[in-house]
Formats: sequence, C-alpha cells, structure tokens
Amino acid sequence: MKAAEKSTLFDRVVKATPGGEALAQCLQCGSCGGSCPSAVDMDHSPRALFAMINAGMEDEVLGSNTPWYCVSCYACTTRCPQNIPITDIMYTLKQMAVQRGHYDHPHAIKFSETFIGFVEQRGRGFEFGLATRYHLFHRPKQFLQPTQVFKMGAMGANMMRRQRLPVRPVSIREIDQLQAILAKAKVVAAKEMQA
Amino acid sequence: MSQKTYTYYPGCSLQHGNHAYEVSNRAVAKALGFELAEIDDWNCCGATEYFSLNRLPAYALVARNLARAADGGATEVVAPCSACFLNLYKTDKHMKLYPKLNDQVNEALGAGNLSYKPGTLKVRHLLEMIITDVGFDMLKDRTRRPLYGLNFAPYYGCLIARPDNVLDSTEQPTLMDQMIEVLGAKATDFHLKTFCCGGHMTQISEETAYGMIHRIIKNAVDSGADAIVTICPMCQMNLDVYQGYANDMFGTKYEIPVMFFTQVIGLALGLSPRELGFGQEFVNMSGLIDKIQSSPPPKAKAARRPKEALPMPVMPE
Amino acid sequence: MSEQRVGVYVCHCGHNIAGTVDVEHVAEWSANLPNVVISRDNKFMCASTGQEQIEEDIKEFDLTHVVVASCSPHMHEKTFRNACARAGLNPYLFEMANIREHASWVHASDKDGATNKAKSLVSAAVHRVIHQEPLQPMQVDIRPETLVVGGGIAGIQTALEIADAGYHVYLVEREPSIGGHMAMFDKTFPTLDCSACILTPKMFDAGSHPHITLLSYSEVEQVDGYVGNFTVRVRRKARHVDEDLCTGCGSCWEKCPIKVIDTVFEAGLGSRKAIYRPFPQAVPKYPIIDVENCTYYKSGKCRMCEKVCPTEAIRFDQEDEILEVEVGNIVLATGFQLFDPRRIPNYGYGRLENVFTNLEFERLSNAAGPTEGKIVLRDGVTEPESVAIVHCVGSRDKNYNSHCSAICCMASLKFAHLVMEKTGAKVYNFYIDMRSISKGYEEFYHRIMEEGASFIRGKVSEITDAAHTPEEEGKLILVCEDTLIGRPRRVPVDMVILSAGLEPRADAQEVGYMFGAGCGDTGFFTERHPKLDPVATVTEGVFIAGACQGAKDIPDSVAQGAAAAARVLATISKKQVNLEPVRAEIDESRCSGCRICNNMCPYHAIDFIEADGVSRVNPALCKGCGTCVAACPSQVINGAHFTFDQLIAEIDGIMVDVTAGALEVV
Amino acid sequence: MSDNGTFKPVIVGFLCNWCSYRAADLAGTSRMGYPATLRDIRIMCTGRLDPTFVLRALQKGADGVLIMGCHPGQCHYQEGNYKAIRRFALLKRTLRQLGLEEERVQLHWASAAEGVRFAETVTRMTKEITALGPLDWSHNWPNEDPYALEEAAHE
Repeated sequence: MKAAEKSTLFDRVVKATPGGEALAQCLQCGSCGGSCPSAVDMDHSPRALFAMINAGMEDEVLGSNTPWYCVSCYACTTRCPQNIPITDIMYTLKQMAVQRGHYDHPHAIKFSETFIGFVEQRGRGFEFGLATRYHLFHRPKQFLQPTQVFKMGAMGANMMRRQRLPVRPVSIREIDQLQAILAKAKVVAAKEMQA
Repeated sequence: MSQKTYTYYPGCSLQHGNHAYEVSNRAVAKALGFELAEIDDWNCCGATEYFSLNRLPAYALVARNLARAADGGATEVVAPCSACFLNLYKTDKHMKLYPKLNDQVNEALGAGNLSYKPGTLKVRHLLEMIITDVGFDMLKDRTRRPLYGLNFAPYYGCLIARPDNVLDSTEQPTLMDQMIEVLGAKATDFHLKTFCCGGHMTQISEETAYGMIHRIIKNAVDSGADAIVTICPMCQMNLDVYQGYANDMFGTKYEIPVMFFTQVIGLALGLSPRELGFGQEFVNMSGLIDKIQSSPPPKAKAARRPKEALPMPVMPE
Repeated sequence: MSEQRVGVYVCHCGHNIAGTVDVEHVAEWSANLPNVVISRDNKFMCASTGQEQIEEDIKEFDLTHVVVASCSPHMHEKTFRNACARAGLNPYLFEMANIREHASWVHASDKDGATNKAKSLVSAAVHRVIHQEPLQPMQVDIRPETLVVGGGIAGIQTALEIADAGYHVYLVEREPSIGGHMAMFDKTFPTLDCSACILTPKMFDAGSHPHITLLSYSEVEQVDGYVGNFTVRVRRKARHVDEDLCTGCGSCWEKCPIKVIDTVFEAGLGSRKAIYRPFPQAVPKYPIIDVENCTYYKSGKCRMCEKVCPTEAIRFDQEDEILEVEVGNIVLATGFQLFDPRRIPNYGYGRLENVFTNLEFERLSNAAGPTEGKIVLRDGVTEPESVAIVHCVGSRDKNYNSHCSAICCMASLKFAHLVMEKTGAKVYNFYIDMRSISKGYEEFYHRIMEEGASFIRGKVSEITDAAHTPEEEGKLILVCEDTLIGRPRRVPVDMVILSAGLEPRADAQEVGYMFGAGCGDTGFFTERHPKLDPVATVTEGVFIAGACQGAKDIPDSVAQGAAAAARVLATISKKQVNLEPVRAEIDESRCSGCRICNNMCPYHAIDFIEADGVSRVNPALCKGCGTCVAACPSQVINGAHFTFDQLIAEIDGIMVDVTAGALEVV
Repeated sequence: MSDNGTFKPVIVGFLCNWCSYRAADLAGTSRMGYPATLRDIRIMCTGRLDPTFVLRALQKGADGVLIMGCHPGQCHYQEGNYKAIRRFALLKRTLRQLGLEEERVQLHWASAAEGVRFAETVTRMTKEITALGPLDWSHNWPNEDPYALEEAAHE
C-alpha cells in the first residue's frame, strides 16, 4: 500500500487552515449548524461536512454548496465547544473547490472573482461596476428577467440618486506595488501547494 | 487637551456607497477633538471574497495596509467598517500566531519593498476606540441635544463581536447600549443584536439574505425601536437598502431607519443632519429629529409581577 | 570515607522509557561512573522481579547505595526504599532518577536528547547518593479524632462510617444545615426514590451521633501540623440563637416580618424569613438570623423574634466563636457548585423568564418547594404544554468547562419523567451523547424513551424569543441542528430546563492550599493516583471524597466517602505513622548565634538559647523546607537528605558531560 | 553540547518538590513535549536554594539556570518562595556585575496543575538561551574540577 501515501482530504484541509488541527476533535454536536444563519439553504450542515471530510468523501465535500453559503459571521466559530476555526475551514474548502475546478455553486464564486478582479486592477472595490458586471455577465438570465431588470434598475437609480454609487472607479496611487505583492504572494502560495 | 491623531483605515465602502458614514465620522471626530489621518495610499481589505478564493494573497493584500501604516510610524489603526476591522485584526493576529504564514506574507510584501512585524499595530474598531478613549463621561459632557424619547435598537452585527471578543461579549454585548443611554436615548432589548445581516448574500441568494434581514428588522421593531444603530457599512446597506425587498418577500411594511452610530453621536452633540450625511439613506431618518423630546420621558415603571409569580433569577450587575 | 559501592538500575518501564531512551546504553554507560559496581537494565523495576534483583545485588555485591532510574519519586520512591530496607540497607541510602516523566515522556521526538538527559540524571543521582546518610523515619502518634469538611452526602457518609467505628469526628459545614445539594433534590435517578426520604435519616444520625461533633454554620480558617497531629482553627459563625435554649419551635420565623428570597436552598425560587431554618428537616434544627436583612441590625428596632421566643434563646449580641480542634486525619468533602448558565448569554437564562436551571426545577418539582411540587411557568400558575431539557450546559465545552459533568444525562432523564408524569407535557431532550454508564442507568434511559420523551441529538445553539413564524410567537424557540437528520431545527416550547454542569467550588484553590491538596486542570482536587489512589491527596493524612474530586453522582459520592473513611480508620488503627526525617539540625559547636535563621523559619521552630549563645531547631515543629539551611551564613545548619554536599554533588554529577565530556558515546 | 554547529543549551533546573516538580511530572503524564535542555534537581522548597548552587551550575558549564517554585502565596511551607524571591534579587545583582545576561538565570512559578505552563517555560527559556549562545564558564572559570581527577582514575 505504498502507493496510497497521498495525504488524505482531512490532512489537506487541516494543513491549509490556520489552527485547523482542532478539526480532529469535532464532537459532531451540531452547534455550528444550529448557529448558522444560512444553514437552511446548505445541502450539508458544516458538521456533516466535517464527518464527510473525515470519511474522505472528496467529491461530495468539494461539490457541496455549504462553504458558498457561509456568510463569514463566525457564529459557529465562537460557539464551537472544541474551538474549531469553522469559518476559516469554509474558506479553505472554497479554495480547494476552485483549485479543482469543482463547484456546484457558480454565482458565489463569480461574484468573488469579479470583486477580486477589481481589487487587483485598481486596489479598491467598486460597487456599481461590481453589481452590474456581476449580474450582467454571470447571471444574465436573472438579470434580464423583466422583474429583475426593473428591480435592479430601480435600486441602481435609487442608489445613484442618493449618491451611493460612484460612476467612475477609483484607483490607488501605487498600484504597481500592490500588484507586485499579490503576484509574489501567488508564487509563494503555488510553491506551498507543490511542497 | 492636545488633539490626538489616529491612523485611519476608512475602507472602500465609505468612499461612495456609505459616504454618509465617512461624513459623520469626520464631523464627530472634529466635535470630540480627535483627528483621523488616512493610511497613505491604502488599498481594499479584500472583504470576505479574497480570503474565500486565495488565502495567501488575501493576507498579503491586507498586510500592505498594515505595513504602510507601520511605516508611517503608527502604533494603532482605527477602522470604522467591521469587515475591514476584522481583516486587519485577523491578519496581524494570524501572522503573530503562525510563524510560517508570517514568513510567507513578508516574502510577498518584500516584492513591494515592504515588511510588517506582527504586533506593531493595535487594530481597533472606531466604536471601541470612541467608547474607550473618548469615554462615556466626555460624550455626556459634550452632549448638547440629549436624545430624550428616542429608542434605538443597538445592532452590532458579527465581526466586531466575533470571532474575538473586542467588546464585552461575543453574544450579547452591551457597550453600545450603554453609549446610547449616555446620549439620553434608550437602548431597546434587542435580542438579535449580533445576528448576521447576510453580508454578501444579497448578491448570491436573495431568499437567504432577505430572510436574515427580515428577522433583524422584525426583532428591532418588536423591541420598540424608532431606529436601528449600526457600526458597519455592510450592515447599514443590507438593512436599509434591502429593507423594501425583504418587505416584499414577507408581505410586511416595516419602515425603520438604519443609522450609523456616529450619526447618533453627532445628533446628540448638536450637529446638523447635513453635517452628518443625512439623506443618503433609503428609509428616511430625518423624522427622528422631530421625535426628540425636551426632557427625559418618565421612567417606565417595571411591570409588576403578579403575586403568585416566581422570582426571576438575580442578575449580577 | 570507607569504600562506596553503588548499584544502578535503569528501568524500561515496558515501552514507556525504552521507546525513547536507549536504556541499555544508559545502563552500560553508568557502569563507568565513579563507585558504581553493578549497573543493570530491567523491563519493570517496580515488579517483584525488579525489586528482588535489587535485594539480591545488595547482598551479593555488598552495595552501600542504590540508584534506580525510572519514574517520578512521587510514584515509586517508597517501593524501592522498601526493597532496600528488606535487604538490610537503610532506605535513605537510595536515590531515584526520574527518566520517565522528566525525559522519555516529554522528549519523545528527540531520542538522543532524551538519552543524554537520562544519562545526566543518572549521573546526578550516582554522585549524590554516596553523600546520603542512613536516616531513621520519625514516628508520630496518630490522634484518633478526624475532621470532615463539608456536610453533603459524601461528608455525612464519611463521618458516620468513622463515628460508627467508635472514633470521634468533627463535621464542619459552611451552611446552617448539613445535607448539601442532595437535600434540595426531589427524586433521585434511576430508582426515583425521594431524595429527602433517603437522606434525612442519615442527617439525623450525623446530628445526634455520640461520636460526631457537628459544627454547622462554621468554616475552617487555618490548618497547622501534619499527619497524625493537625491543629485546625474553626470559625463558628454567630447564629444569634442560643443553641442550648432553642427548641426549634418555629415561633420566631413565623412572626418575623421580613421576607427574603432564598437563593441558596430554594435556588432563588422561594423565600424565607430574616430569621430562618433552611428547610424543615434541617440538622441542626436551630434557626439563624440573617444579619444583612434583619431590621434590628439595620435600625435597631423590631426584635419580634426575641419577643415571641418562648425560651428566650435569641442573642442579638452573639459573636463568632473560634474553636481549635486537634485531629489526626482530615477528609475534604466540599462538593461542587453549579455552572452559572448566565455565562452563556445565547441560552437567555435570566432574560427569558421561562428558562430554568436544573436546581430551580428540582425545587419546582419538590413537594416541599415553593410551588408544593407543581410544575409551572415563572408566572406561578400556567402548566407548560411542552418542555425542552438541554443537556451539557457549560460542560463538554472548551469555552466553559471541558469536562463531562457525569450526572446531567441521568438527571435530565429524571426531569423528563417528572414533567411527563406531572403535566403530561411534550418533552424534548437535546443531547450530544447519552451517557448512561452505571448500574440500572441504561434501563432508565429505555424507560423514559418508552414513556414518550423525544430525543434530539444536537447541542442547542441558542434559545430565543425572536419568533420566525406565527406558531413561534410567545414561545421559547430552541435553535439547533438535528444531527441525526442533518438539518437545522427550531423547536418552540413553553419551558426550558438547563442541565447546568458541575464545577469546582469557586474557592477550591484556596481551600486546597489551606489543606495541602492541589487542584488539577479542571479545578477539582487532585487525587494521589487517578486509578489506584483516588481518595488520598499528596499530603499525608488529607483525603478527598465526593464531587470535590470530580463530578459524580450520589452512589459514587457515598462510595468514595466510605472509602475515605476506611483509609482514615486504617491509619487510626496503626496508631503511629512514619514521617520523612527531612529535618534541619544546627551544629551548635559552630553556630555563631547570629539568629538570622530564627526569623527565617515560618513555623517558629528555631529558638535562640540564651544560655549557650546558639540557636536550636525543635524537630517536632520543623517541616524540613530548608529555608534556614540556605540562609545560615556559617553553613552550620544541616538539612537532612538535602545537605549542601549532596546537592553540590548532584549539580556536579548532572553536568558531568559538560565538564568532562564523559557523556559522549564511547 | 554542540554538534554540527547547532548549539543546544544546557539548563540546570531547581524545582520545588510540591509544585513545580509535580508540574513537570504532569507535563510528563500528559506527554507535553519540550526541548531536552533542562536537567532538573529536586529540592523541597525554593527557600532551600542556596545561591551557591546557581553559581556552581554555571561554573560547571550550564548555559542557564531555571528556578521554579510554587506561586507566591501558595508555598507548601507558607513563605519559602518569598525568601527565594529576595535571594534571587540579590543574586541577580551579583550576576549582572559579572556581566551575565538577564535571561540566563530565571525564576518562575508553576503549580502542580500547571504542566502546560512548565513545558512552555522550558521551551521559551531554551529559545532565549539558544539565541544568546553558549556561556562557557566551565572553560573561562579557574577550574579545579574534582571530577577531572575521577575521570583520570577511570581511564
């Protein structure tokens, strides 16, 4: 069985998460799933996901919508009786799903990618561009539904009327510095992945 | 008293979508005698999105701000947005806790000729800073228009209370409640004060997001509040801008203004609505000013418990 | 110095030491240390073969000193000393090197480092041991009296066992009556017999036993002495009632105009008067005056109790009394305190009126309680139609107490039974794991299931009154994940009972310090050995029983109380005990009479003898700490078994490799 | 003490019988790992610690000395650790005059329940002394080492 030296899903999740070792001590009590404000829409509760990670059910875990429904509110993390950094594990699972190109919930990742695109280009977020570009390019069907167009359009107009949407994006001065840092960070991250 | 200057990280959202927050922060700072000096050429903190997709660049993104602030000689940095606050706080903390991460982040920073030693900066939220450094005594002292008769639902949201407890409780903090009372108003018994506003869920799953927003608004109104007080632009946006949609989805007609806490302080300090950025909100908040009474309302008598009722547990002060 | 012949024995402890430390190498290497004539390694030195090896070698090689490198001296020093003694060698010519707790177990990832350290520790012991001298243990008489601290079920059991054997017991209880938590309970699991019915006869026996002096409403303030001869100072708090005159008739509390909420016995649900007896079966039967609430102490007026007392027993001017008792042994049975669920704000206790603690529920259900046994909501009248029982409140949670409180599963089942029996309400138990491990407990669990209680496997995340749906309005909603279904659930109920866990008393640390009993990382008193000596502590003559040692139920508390009594009776019947001869002694011929040592001694054991111009140690008072030894400017105080020469030799020995490079593998 | 150029310090520990020695035992029974740099000597109480012992250890080549006792107020002998605090202050003054770095000789507390604290203290002190490098008093100190003779005898 020497060929099976490949590290387990559990090991990889633990390694990629700061403080992730605590995952080994999950009691399966469900206080995460109970505390989660968006748990009703998740296909597996975080607790179930942890049991699945233990069982090595890689396809099901990385295909689950659970991490994408995480709102990063940390309610599970503070209430976890075993101090497992659950929110950070959700981040890890999202990254692993993206790296594998295996995710069933494209809206969330597209939204995140659009957002990150702006940040990497300009160093700042840009809400108007974000909302329109995200909806136009990634959810065109919904966006072009008459009711939705009306809704989004009305909100956009309302936002602009209240000067809450900038029309033009803002950039930081030393964007080169930021881009160099992010490029280097990606190299360092890739190096770690290989190791 | 010499004017104290704080290194300030406003965050993207305050530049446009929630400019009212920026306006009121500046106005209140001036009135309370401290200055907010932006980190030179700061960049976005990445919100929750960056951490979701690429952990190490996300830490590096945030660390650039920490490095630039520390380079400017700062020992603390104040953020008014809870998400920005947590990203700055967490990056500093994790770099301190995990030496390997620290090395990696600094390797990335090196590409921009920067470095950051974790622990150099104390990352603080504007609310905590005002409560601790300015203090209740000074707030009371500077109050020109006590907010008698107003009832506020103190909404802390997630990221100041969790994962680390920078206020007085991760579940039911009371510091902003106390602040509201100092300003002459009443803080309502608002149980969902740290329940999540939904964050970016509005963009991903309306059903989920509006459900959460609706619960918060309902609980705030049920608690007898005239307005909700927030400390985070994301919370304000979700509760204010999407209030109508949540009403549509649940067939309710709530119309409760959602204010920034510095707008509440500003009102009490006697600043004008214009100085505090009123008018950007979806649910109009100007009506609140007319509700302010000239003297404190009579203390509501504690409801008499019937003779046969059992005593409530004694609560420690 | 005549010829020294040292035997060295390095223990494998199975794999415990040998798995990390190269014990064969250590033994081989030790053979070259000065004065060593025989060096061996052995699988288990503490086993009879290991001990016999020592005995044989002492005879065969004519050993003058013995070193065993194995576990902590706190574990087996006695064992090996006895082995030496059996072979005719004075036990104080033996020394131990701790290469398990201090080496193999803590340096598992550094085998070379652990082996090197083991060598240096063995060398230290070999260098030290040749300076050790034969000593005779001090024999002291054991006083037959015993102090039992705490009058709950464990303390009562201990006191009765010892007293029934004919020896005198001082039973000290902080509260006005003995009985402890058990006196507050309604029924006991799994038999459902009435708690008071089985406890009160024992309370009565303890209160009237000719060999028990009951010191209720009293606290221990100071403990001096050592096994066999403790001197204990007890403060008897003023009851303001003359116990010799009082008949416990009750006229005083019937007429007392001041009503106070009783947060102790009634868990805050009921009230008592400013002069009161905690409960009808209280032992002793005398009332006390609550000075903080009594009108007389506030305004100097009222004196109603004094007026109505038929025997003129009220004593407003009574003061605390200090009592000194001499005892040979002490048993701590100080019990537990309940976890305060206010520490979990998301459970709403104190804010949501129909959230109750387990203790509150015991009082509700108790026929002698504030509702005469009616299970009602906080309004005092409404019977609940649905009740949730939350397990593991403050237990098994690193944010609060990480230990399992051991009793809550069974107590929660009992609550479920009582609710269903008395109200017919629907009952939901929220649990993480059901633990029904003692005799008859699993059967009890099955019985409650059969009676119709619902079980939801999930730790409750939150209890709220923020309704989601119309059906939830006005209810308490328990939010959790039903882990067996894998979906979040919201369960609306009328009443919630929180099974709050058991935790060490807030002052356990201080109390432990006063008696020389340490607290472990959960805060409960630490037993001498977790498996083999669960009732003794590290201090000779101080024993522990009941929930102060760890969360446990009534049968276990009673068993441990009886076990502690057996241990006490064993020492009493031995009549004498051997004490370590670790004592200071002054070489008067070289004492300059500077008196520096006199003030150093915390026990005032050193006196200056004017006539001779020298200081002298009273060995009966000396405890062997060595503070005076280190202080003497002329170095003429000898601290037996920790002499200057012995410790210097130990330092030199421990550094032998660094100074001479001798640790290098040959 | 030093092989392949990596410096592993030698720290001599003086542990009181009642608290810190038991804390070390607890660290053992709980299998808490810490560097194998500490070599400990049991004394009944930190009050027994003759400053000579510390100097002797340093003279014999220790790179550091760790003294651990019961927490202040929790001494098994009531106040032995207070005596230790006072003597420690005087000793530190002397050591400072000899040019010894502050981190080399440390006084800490650990109750019998604080195995974690014990392990952490040893780990931290090892790091600090590793950073300082060897002390090497055994070679710089006028040496009339009794064991040099014994060694010769053995050879």
